Amino acid sequence: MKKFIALMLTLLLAMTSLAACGGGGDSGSGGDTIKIGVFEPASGDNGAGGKQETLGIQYANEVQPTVEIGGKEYNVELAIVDNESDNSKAVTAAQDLVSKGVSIVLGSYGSAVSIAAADVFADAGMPAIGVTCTNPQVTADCEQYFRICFLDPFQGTVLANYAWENGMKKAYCLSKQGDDYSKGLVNYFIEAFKGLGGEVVEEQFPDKNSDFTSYVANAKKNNCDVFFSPVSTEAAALIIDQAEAQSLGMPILAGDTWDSNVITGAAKGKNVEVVVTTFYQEGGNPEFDSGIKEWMENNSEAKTNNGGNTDLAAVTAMGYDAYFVALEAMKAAGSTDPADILAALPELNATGLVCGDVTFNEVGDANKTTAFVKKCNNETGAWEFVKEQSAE
Amino acid sequence: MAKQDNREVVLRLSDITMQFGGVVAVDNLNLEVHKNEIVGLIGPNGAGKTTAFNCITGVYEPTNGAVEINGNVVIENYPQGKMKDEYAGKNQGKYTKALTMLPDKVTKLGVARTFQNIRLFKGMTVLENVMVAMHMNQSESVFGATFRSKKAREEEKVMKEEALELLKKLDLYDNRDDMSTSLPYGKQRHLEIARALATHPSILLLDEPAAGMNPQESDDLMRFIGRIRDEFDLSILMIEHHMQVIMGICEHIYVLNYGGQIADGTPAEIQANPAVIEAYLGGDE
Amino acid sequence: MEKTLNNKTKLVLSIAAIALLLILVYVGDNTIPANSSWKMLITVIEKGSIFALVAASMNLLNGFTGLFSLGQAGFMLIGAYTYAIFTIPGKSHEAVYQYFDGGLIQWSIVEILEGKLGVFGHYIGMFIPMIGAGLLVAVVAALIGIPVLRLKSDYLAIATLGFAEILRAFFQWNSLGPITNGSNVLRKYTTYGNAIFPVLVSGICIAIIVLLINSTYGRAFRAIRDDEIAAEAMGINLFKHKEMSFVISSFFAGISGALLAMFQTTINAMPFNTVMTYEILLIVVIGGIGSITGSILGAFLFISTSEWLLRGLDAGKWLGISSNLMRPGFRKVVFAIIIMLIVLFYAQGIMGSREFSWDSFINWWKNLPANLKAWPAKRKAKSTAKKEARARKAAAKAKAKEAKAEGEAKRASGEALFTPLPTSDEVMVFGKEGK
Amino acid sequence: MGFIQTWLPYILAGVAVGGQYALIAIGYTMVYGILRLINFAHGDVFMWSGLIMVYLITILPLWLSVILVIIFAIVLGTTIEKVAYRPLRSAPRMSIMISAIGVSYLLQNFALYITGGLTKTYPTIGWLQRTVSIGSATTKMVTLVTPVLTIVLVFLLVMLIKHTKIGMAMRAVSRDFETSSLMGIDIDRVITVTFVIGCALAAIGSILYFSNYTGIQPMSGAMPGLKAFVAAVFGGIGSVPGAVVGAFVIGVAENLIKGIGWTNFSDAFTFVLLIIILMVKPTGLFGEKNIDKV
Repeated sequence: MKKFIALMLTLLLAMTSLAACGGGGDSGSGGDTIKIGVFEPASGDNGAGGKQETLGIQYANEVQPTVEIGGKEYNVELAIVDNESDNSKAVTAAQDLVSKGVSIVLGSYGSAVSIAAADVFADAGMPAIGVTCTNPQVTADCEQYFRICFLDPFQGTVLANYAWENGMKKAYCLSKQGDDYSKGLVNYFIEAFKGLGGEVVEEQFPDKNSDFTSYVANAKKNNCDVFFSPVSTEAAALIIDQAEAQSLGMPILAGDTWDSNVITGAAKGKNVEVVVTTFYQEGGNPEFDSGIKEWMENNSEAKTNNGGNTDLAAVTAMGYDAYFVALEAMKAAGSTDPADILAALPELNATGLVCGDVTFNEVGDANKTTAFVKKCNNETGAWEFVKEQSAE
Repeated sequence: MAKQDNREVVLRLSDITMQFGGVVAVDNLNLEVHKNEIVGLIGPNGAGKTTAFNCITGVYEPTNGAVEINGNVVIENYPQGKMKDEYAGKNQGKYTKALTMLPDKVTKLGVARTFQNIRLFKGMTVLENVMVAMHMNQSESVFGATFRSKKAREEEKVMKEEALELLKKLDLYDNRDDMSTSLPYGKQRHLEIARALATHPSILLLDEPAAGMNPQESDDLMRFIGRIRDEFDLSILMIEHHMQVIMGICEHIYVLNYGGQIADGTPAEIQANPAVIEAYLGGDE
Repeated sequence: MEKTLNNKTKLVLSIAAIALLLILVYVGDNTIPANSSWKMLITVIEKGSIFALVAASMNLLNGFTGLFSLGQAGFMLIGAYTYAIFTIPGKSHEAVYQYFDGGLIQWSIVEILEGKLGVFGHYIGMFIPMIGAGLLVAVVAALIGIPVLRLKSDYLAIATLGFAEILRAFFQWNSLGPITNGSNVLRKYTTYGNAIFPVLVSGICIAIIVLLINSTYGRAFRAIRDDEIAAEAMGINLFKHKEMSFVISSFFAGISGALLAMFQTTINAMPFNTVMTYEILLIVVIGGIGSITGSILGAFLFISTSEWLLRGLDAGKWLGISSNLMRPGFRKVVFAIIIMLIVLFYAQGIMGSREFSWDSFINWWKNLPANLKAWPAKRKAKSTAKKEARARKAAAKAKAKEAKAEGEAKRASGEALFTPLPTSDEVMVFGKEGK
Repeated sequence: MGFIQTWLPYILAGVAVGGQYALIAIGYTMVYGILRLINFAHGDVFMWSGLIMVYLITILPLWLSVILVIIFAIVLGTTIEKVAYRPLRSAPRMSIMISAIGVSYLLQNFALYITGGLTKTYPTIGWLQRTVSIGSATTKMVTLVTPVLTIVLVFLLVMLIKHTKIGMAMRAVSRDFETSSLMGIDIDRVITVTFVIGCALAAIGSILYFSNYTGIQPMSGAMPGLKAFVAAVFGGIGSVPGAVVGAFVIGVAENLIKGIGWTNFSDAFTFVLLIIILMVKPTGLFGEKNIDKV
């Protein structure tokens, strides 16, 4: 037994030193490589979305694997870490990225983990760019955090406006217990919808729940006009399925997370109306669309991570943009040092992106004033553009 | 058949009945142990001897009957609930609030026991096994004990000294730091008794202390039991199959068969009792 | 070869070792730049020490009192929330409780005391809610314990698991939003500045647990673990002592919850689920059920491997080995397999039920060269012994087969092998009902 | 009439999910009855059956897939028993439970690895997912099929336990493990058969459950598993009809609670029920007294 302990301890020591030396060597000899940290969930509740967002970043890296900073050509390497959609794992995951010597961090899908990691990035002076974390708290008190997407208050208002303008007077709002994203968006929606004179029924479902029968029945029982449920895509597919089974008879409205091929896949061939607001309109940039589709077609792992087909999710496009924003920031800074990049970010004006140009306001949020409203075509299983909607 | 004895009664069972569903494990047992007396409880396998012990020590709640320890009625039950319908004994139909005791309370009243299938604390040393039994007499709170208050340290010291003293008396001193499970069988029996004595009992219940011993060892055990009775001022009730031990040491013997009490008396009386002989020899159904 | 040191030397050695460790952690956290790999080591030490505490508290229950409780994550949840709620600075309430108009509690203990007592008040202000978190958890545990501790092993496990889930639902309940912020994260509360804080607090708490285990009450707990019936017969009040162990264990789980909250800088109720309890349990198992040293080692081993050293397994490259198998999730599969191997083949974990002591450490160190030298020979002996055992087993198997064949033959010839079982109503086993 | 109209959807959903819990609960109750072990991995066997179906149906015809899924569940369950539980049979209770938790952890993580954490959509099986209307409620066909199929299967199982030799052996082993082995009953065989039955029912349960709730991810088995276990405790552990009744009660109650609007506590309710039953009647509705020998 003692031998075993000895063995374990030596093994541990050896591994520690190996990993430490290995890591140390990398960061020390930066050389011609620059690292971009990808802080995304690959497991847990938001694993699916996180993977799709990572795909965009990976594709962007494939398209543009080098960057010229201060007259010198650097290879860009991605350091991807899984934050497991879990606040308690996010801190070590974030620290792991910082320790690997990355110059800037992208992510995460899901606001809670981003908020959790914000302090680590702040301590390290590490610039971070939120891709699709829409909770205002992410950037609110963290000077290191920027983001390229719109915010929940904005999105909630947009959704409420859309619902009200289309004659929906009573909304059924369903969020996931313990999930600050869906709860936050529901809160802003309710605020805006009530402000317009609407009526609201609000409920939550516990995590790990896959039986949405009663929630759909509750919406019917309350004679609602719209089913607002901006939850994760896992739950979304189940909700759509139940809505079909019970002939829900009202449109389902959701936020950016639902702009995913999981949803179109679930809604295809069903008599359920799904409407979402999103960052990106497929077809807006044909070159990007065909390029990434071809890439996924030739990369089986990427295709699997995208859910088995090559239909685009908005978060993938956003991930793609985030990568280029990061490159722009480095170019503007003329340095690979996180502190310099951080200094360059507020003044950045990134153009040529697929989801529109990005400039940051004083909080670090992107100046975006419109969202795209899309509707799922039940026959083709593709998104159809409805309109651009603003918060006014 | 009340016995003639002027010594004070320290343990009295009246009409103890223990029913499990339809099975009557102990049926109307009446038994008395006097001060400093050694009483034997014998009977064929399954006669209900250990069940009787469990009724005394509060492990089981007897269906009917009372247990009196040192003048305190600690258990007094009348048939209740479903048992009421099935029970056809003395207190049928009578009902008062049942009075029952948890095993630890019974121990605090001065009744200590050993077990038929040795139940030592396996993860502890011999010394710790004995010291555990002294825990209940400790007055320091868990807080004080954790932070080693002066009182706690003193109590611990006294406890340890006393435990070592006890181990010396029971010939276990040299094994004090061994794990209890590593002791030879005979010494494990001794340790069980040492542990029981550490609770400062006035009544000791021994459940087959001589099980698995050869004649020489049981002879030693007999003397040993006599010695601790005198040394610790005990009254002893013991279950035993070794007739040699029982007849050699007990002053009074109760005989059980199929839960029922078939005889009691001095060793000589029991040896001559035809019902007992029948139970032991002729009991071929 | 056995040599024992006197107590004074041991004490000096221990104090020196602990002081050295604390200084290293303190200086390390202050000087190591954030982008160095060694910083990750500090992070692992922080989290490891927090999990060492909660693992030790679970070990007090599972390993030393024999109560199979799976409620630890729930208790950490209460501890974390209690600490966080009372230390969010007044000006941050508006931002944190953004959906609940700044929440119900508008003050922070840290701020109040800092205003009155300065820096000293700051630390007192951190300790009060931390201890308060422990005490609140202890009260909750005491209430839960009254019904639950009367249950037997596996029912107890499932009932405590159930309570932890109920607690989680409760803390996420929207109606409690003004206090718990409902489903949203709590943040901006006061956290520690240096990694020495969790190490020190965990160290003190674990020391207290060790003192308890070695006290007469600890002995009573172990007696209950070894044999409840015998323990009761020794005058130990089962319920009282189980409740005591449960409450004390929960107190420390609460403290570790508060520390975890500080470590994470944000908390929400979601991660405090059964998976977290399982992970704590696995730490205890890896370290050895019944060994506090084991729990500490297990915690550092678990945290360092799962959240740092094995990460490469997910990224496709680890220690220079790269493979197509290494996709996200591979790390956890490897980890789960290692755990199963430990459970099945090293059931006693790293330490079994032994504890660290200077004597055994020095002896181990002294004997190390000799042991290493003797290792090949020993291995050889072991392998031959194994071979023999295998041969014996094979022989026994053959024999059993023969016996079976004989029995079959008997049955074929119509002989009765055993009398049939009586029907269910007549079977009765004596025993007591769960009291 | 109004009452029925309002509550029919909930009751239908409850009965359906109850039947699905019942099929899982039988595995728990039988294993617990014999080994005194909460087989934490049972819910994950259920999840894996669903997952395997997703992969099989893409290459094989439906009838063959169904058969293979059931066989897979049986093989998985019995393998778990052989590898993770049998070697520990003489070890303390806690060790086996830890082993069960470890297996569950492994199965979940392996599923995570295989699926990449993505939700897999369950295939459409025959007419099970077709929509039907009953009075005021619209629901899936599977909702109606589940209770009927459950009751038929349970009836067959009870017959098996009551009237066959292996059934008698099972009853004997669950009464007294040691004595039965002394009586010459092949304990290993009885345990294997128990796992075979439990896992086969879990596989059937998975087909019904996932036809109703069509997303599968690594944690999909955890909650139904826990609820099924609570159902088994509620009905009296070791009693097959008890587990079924318990499962229906939990299924219906859970949906009614959601219907009232206490959605936050629909899962917590299950545990509240568990704790209440353990306090008030630890042997459950139909359970027999659990006896310890001193």
